[in-house]
Amino acid sequence: MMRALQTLVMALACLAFTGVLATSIWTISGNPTPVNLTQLLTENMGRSGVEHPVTAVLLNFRSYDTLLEIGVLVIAGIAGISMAKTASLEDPAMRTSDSLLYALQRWFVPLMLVLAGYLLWAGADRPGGAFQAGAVLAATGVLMRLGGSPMEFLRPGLMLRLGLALGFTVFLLVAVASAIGGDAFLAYPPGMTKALIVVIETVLTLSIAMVLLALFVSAPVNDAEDPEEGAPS
Amino acid sequence: MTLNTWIPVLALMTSLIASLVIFALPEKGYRLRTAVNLGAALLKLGLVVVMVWGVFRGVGYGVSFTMVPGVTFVLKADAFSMMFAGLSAVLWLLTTIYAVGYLEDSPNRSRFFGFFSLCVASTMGIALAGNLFTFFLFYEMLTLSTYPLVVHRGTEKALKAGRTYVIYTLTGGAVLLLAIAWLHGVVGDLPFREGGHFTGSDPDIHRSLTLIFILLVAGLGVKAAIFPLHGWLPQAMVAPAPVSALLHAVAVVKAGAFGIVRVVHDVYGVDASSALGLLEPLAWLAAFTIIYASVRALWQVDLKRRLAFSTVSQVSYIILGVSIFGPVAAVGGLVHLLHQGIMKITLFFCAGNYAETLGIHRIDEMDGAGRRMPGTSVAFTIGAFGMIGAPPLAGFITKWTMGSGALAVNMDWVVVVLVASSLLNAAYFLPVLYRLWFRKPAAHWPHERQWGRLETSAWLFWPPLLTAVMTVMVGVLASLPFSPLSWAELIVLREYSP
Amino acid sequence: MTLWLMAGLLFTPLAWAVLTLLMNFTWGRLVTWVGIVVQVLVSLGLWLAVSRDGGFYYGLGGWEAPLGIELRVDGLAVTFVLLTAVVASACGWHAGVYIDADKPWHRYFWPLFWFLWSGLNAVWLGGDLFNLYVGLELISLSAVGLVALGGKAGALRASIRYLLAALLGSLAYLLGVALIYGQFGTLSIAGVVFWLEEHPVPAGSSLALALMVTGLALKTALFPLHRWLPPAHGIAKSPVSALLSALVVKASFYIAARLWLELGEPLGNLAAAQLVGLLGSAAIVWGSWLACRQLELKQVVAYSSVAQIGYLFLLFPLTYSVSESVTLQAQQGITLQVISHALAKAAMFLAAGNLILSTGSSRVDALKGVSRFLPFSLFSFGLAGVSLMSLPPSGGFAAKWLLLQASLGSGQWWWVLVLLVGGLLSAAYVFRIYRASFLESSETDHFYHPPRSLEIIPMILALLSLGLGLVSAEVLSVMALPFEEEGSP
Amino acid sequence: MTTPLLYALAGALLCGIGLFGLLWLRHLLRKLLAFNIMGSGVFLVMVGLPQHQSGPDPVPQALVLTGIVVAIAATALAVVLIRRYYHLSGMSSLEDEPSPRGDDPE
Repeated sequence: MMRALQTLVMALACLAFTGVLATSIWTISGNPTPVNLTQLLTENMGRSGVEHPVTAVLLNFRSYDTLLEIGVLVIAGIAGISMAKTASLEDPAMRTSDSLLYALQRWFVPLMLVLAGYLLWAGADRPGGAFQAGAVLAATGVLMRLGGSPMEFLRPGLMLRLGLALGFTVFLLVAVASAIGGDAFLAYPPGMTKALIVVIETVLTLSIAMVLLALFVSAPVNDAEDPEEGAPS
Repeated sequence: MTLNTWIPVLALMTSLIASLVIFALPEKGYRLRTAVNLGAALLKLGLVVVMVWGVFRGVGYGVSFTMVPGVTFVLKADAFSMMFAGLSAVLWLLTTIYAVGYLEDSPNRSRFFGFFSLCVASTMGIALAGNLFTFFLFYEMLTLSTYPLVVHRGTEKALKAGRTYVIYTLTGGAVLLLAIAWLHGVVGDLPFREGGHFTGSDPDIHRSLTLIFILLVAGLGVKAAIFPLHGWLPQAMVAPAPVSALLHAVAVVKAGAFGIVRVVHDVYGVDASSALGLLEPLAWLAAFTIIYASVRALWQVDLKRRLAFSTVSQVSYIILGVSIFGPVAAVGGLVHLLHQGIMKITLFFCAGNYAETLGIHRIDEMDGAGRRMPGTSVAFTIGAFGMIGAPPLAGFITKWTMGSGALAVNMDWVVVVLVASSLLNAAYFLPVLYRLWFRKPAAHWPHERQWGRLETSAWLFWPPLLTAVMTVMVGVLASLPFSPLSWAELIVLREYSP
Repeated sequence: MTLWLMAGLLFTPLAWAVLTLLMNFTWGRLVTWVGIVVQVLVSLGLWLAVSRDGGFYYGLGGWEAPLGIELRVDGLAVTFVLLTAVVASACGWHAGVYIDADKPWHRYFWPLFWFLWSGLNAVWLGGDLFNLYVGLELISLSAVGLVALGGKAGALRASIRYLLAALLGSLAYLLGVALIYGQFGTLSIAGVVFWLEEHPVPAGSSLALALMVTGLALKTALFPLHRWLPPAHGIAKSPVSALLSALVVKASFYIAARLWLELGEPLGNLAAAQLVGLLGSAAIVWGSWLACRQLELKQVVAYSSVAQIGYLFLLFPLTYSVSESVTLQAQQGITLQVISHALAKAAMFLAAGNLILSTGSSRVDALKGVSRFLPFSLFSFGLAGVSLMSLPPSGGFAAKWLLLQASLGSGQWWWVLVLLVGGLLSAAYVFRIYRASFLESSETDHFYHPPRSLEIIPMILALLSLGLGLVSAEVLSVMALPFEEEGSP
Repeated sequence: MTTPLLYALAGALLCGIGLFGLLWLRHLLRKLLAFNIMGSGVFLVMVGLPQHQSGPDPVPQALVLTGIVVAIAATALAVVLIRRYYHLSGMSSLEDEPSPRGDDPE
């Protein structure tokens, strides 16, 4: 009875919320926006170093967002591997010996690798970019993992951590390089914008894939634990 | 930045730094701790003497800076602050000596003396505060630094008393803060000034001023133990004797009384307070407290509790004195700040001696103690007679001045109160004295300790005798310059003719 | 010079996060200590630079708003940057000694710590609504990671609860950002304010502010959305608890306050302002009451955070349609409250950690009889308590004084009662701890004295919080600096 | 009514559904899914609303891309936490926890 009442109240509250939100959206959609960012963006595209506006926003105009966002991803990776089994990643339960999966893997893995490369390359002038490519790359890894490839490099060790940090580090070094030269943080040196963005995108692809894969792999947990403060250990 | 700006700061710092040093000292560093304690107390006494001389000649001591936007932190020495500072400096020295003997071999002495010094630093700050904001700062610091002293013994009873104490004083502090903040909102930052600020003030704010005055007195009245806010004081008697002595004679109750005098004299001004019709009710309240607490004291069987109710009664003399609109009565009230301090500390020292040497806590155990401890008992007797108001002791000066002051402004009922209170004082002190001197001692004392040649430890023996001598001296030599009475006359002169 | 300082401020924590990720705990500690020195120097330098020359906008990547992201470097922001540097370095120093270096997963403490720091700086300086969202997520995720680090089921439950609350809060905030962008076409707070100054308020955008403030209130643990906080702050390791209580909850509050001060007047309304104040008051009462009833030392401190956070939300009613001087007083009071609570609470958690280490128990009554061992940390705890009770001369007192003035000045006398009662209630739980420690007991016969460095850190923080009241006029004067509206330096 | 506006309104609906799920469901994984639904709703509003007014706008698209990555990170972290919690305590919801007050005998 209580639960039903609770449900009803919650449902009504959420319904009301939806209603208010929709009304607000409807009202706002009738107002003109005072700032036309799209136009500003188009005017500055020439200085952005890439042709595709989304990529320009992500890696140039609002690159600080992207830098921090990779940070968020790395944090998730760190928190994930901090709970992983350190001894071995081999979890027999995760292995399958399905022949269909095996066949699928043989066909798909190369294809997916190519796709990832394409997405990365496409990012410069059409939809695509590091995230999409990284996600596909990670999916490839997941497939291989499910198919039973050991993937020793994912063991929480220096290699994994280097991989996690690689993209972020390169991005950060580029960001600070121009600042040392007296320009703003995250500014690209003139003339090198395009090259640097490509480099960043490439390493980011690798790192993003690595983080996602590490999070997938770190699902088995270690049993060792800290005693709580003050508890007898 | 001349020396004159620094002297008040130094006077404050001596005990503050002493406190920090003592906290840092190991528990076993007995000699060093005593040396630091006494050294700081002497140094402070010296600084206060310098300032008293300076204030007498009209030198301005003071320092101020903006603390929070809109409010300044002011330390300033004027005649009234020197009265309180002098009292606290002298009695700190004596109480320290006494406490060293009293707490010999007991645990947690570093903690005790650390907070003890902190408490004196707060008292010093209260004395030297130049506006209500600064006063409040040290007033709350006093609450915090006395709590560990009240609960020092760490027994359930002590902790319970500590809780009562904290509830009373912090609530009082909150009310006081409200009043100060409100006053600040109405008229801004007011430095203490002889003659006050509100003579001829805008009638629009009179209602606020009246309410604020009530809140101020309520907030300060907790520490001054005005009826019905006195409940914490008898309970706080579980504290060690030096603490009771300090709490009752110097620090806490006097801080409250001092604050009320400050508000009446130096914030509102006697003229304005009287014009607002605030003094008369205050006088009635004080008079009621005097009688009520004296009656309560009659029924106490515990010596320290009887003394505690006596304190409640005696502190209200100060408030009664300032709330009579006339210079002579004000002198009587102010001088009692010192007189009561000296007399009451004598009595508490003696009570502590009886407890520490013979294990006596209750009055019916005191039979014949005068023969076993003649020195202490003589001091006790002088203190008690002083309280009763026997000439030529300190209490007599107070009551005489106050009575003639009341007659001068046609408040004859005050004299009735004074006489009644003296009779009650006699009624609760004389039986004690009778037991002390004229009853036969019991077969053995509850818990006796031996200390060689003297009747008790030398640390415990001399302080009460000294304060008893002072009780006699301030009475006999009241007309000399720099006696409490002359000093109080100086204060009142500056107040009534600013 | 200022440019380099800015770059250093942004670069150092992120770079150190990467560096320490590649090391084990012991090396990470060493490197972190070096990084702390660098970061403190940079923060101090920036603070000095701003207090000398005034604030400025810093366009990242050389792009100006609205196209790029601009950081707003003003007196308030650099003060908080400096505060973060002080508190975080204290916690980092403490953690280096406190945390067990032998557990392999503790190596991840350092990168999370540095990411947290960078997120905090991003929030203090942020002038872009979406960038603030990313900063908030950076903080939340690293904070959750720190709470969960190596924990048992209890810690995990607390961190999951924390994560879900933080995520929901972020989403509500992001939804508000989406509406703002839909309405104004820009993400720069300054841009929105600039436009609103000259135009009538468009219909339908109040919801955006309401959503953002609600989301941030959830992340700040405003009553009744506070349930996630005590378990998370209570169960984390003490240096982590200190970071969370001192800084992390302040980050979301800071954004909410900034939004309210900039957009509250056009987009808010009186009822909402009063409601938020009312919830803050309820938090003060309810949090203090629960703090009085906790049996575990750190839970007391955690519930005290719930109560102290309540004070912060009095900013909303005290700055809505009141005179300029009252607004200023309220802002100054709240700023002091944030700073002094950050210092005092960090001191308290670190001291509580030491006491737990010493007595071997996390319960309040384990303090019985320890006073004879002269526990230094108990003293620090007590001093920090003075600030929480907002007794003079602490920063908490100065804050309370200003808030009292603001309430009286605006005629909203009911907050005066809240402030006074709140002070007494906090005294109730602080004195409960004092009381426990003064109780004499002959049973307590052993007491482990932690290393000196562990004991000194909370003392420094407590003294800072206590002394803040004496210098509050100077501290606040930096915040009132002229702000250079045009362009970058 | 344009298509982007429809997206935005659908987003509002998704927000409501997600919120309900987040509050009402008990199983942690379901809560997490509800969070993702709500997140998608927010992203839809974010992209739909501005595009209704001024045509294709790459800025919100980029923002949403960033938002998605952040959401992925958060979701992944949550899954790791939930799994470990399940592993250690055998519970998959927060409901049957001991009372948050400190006085339980734990």
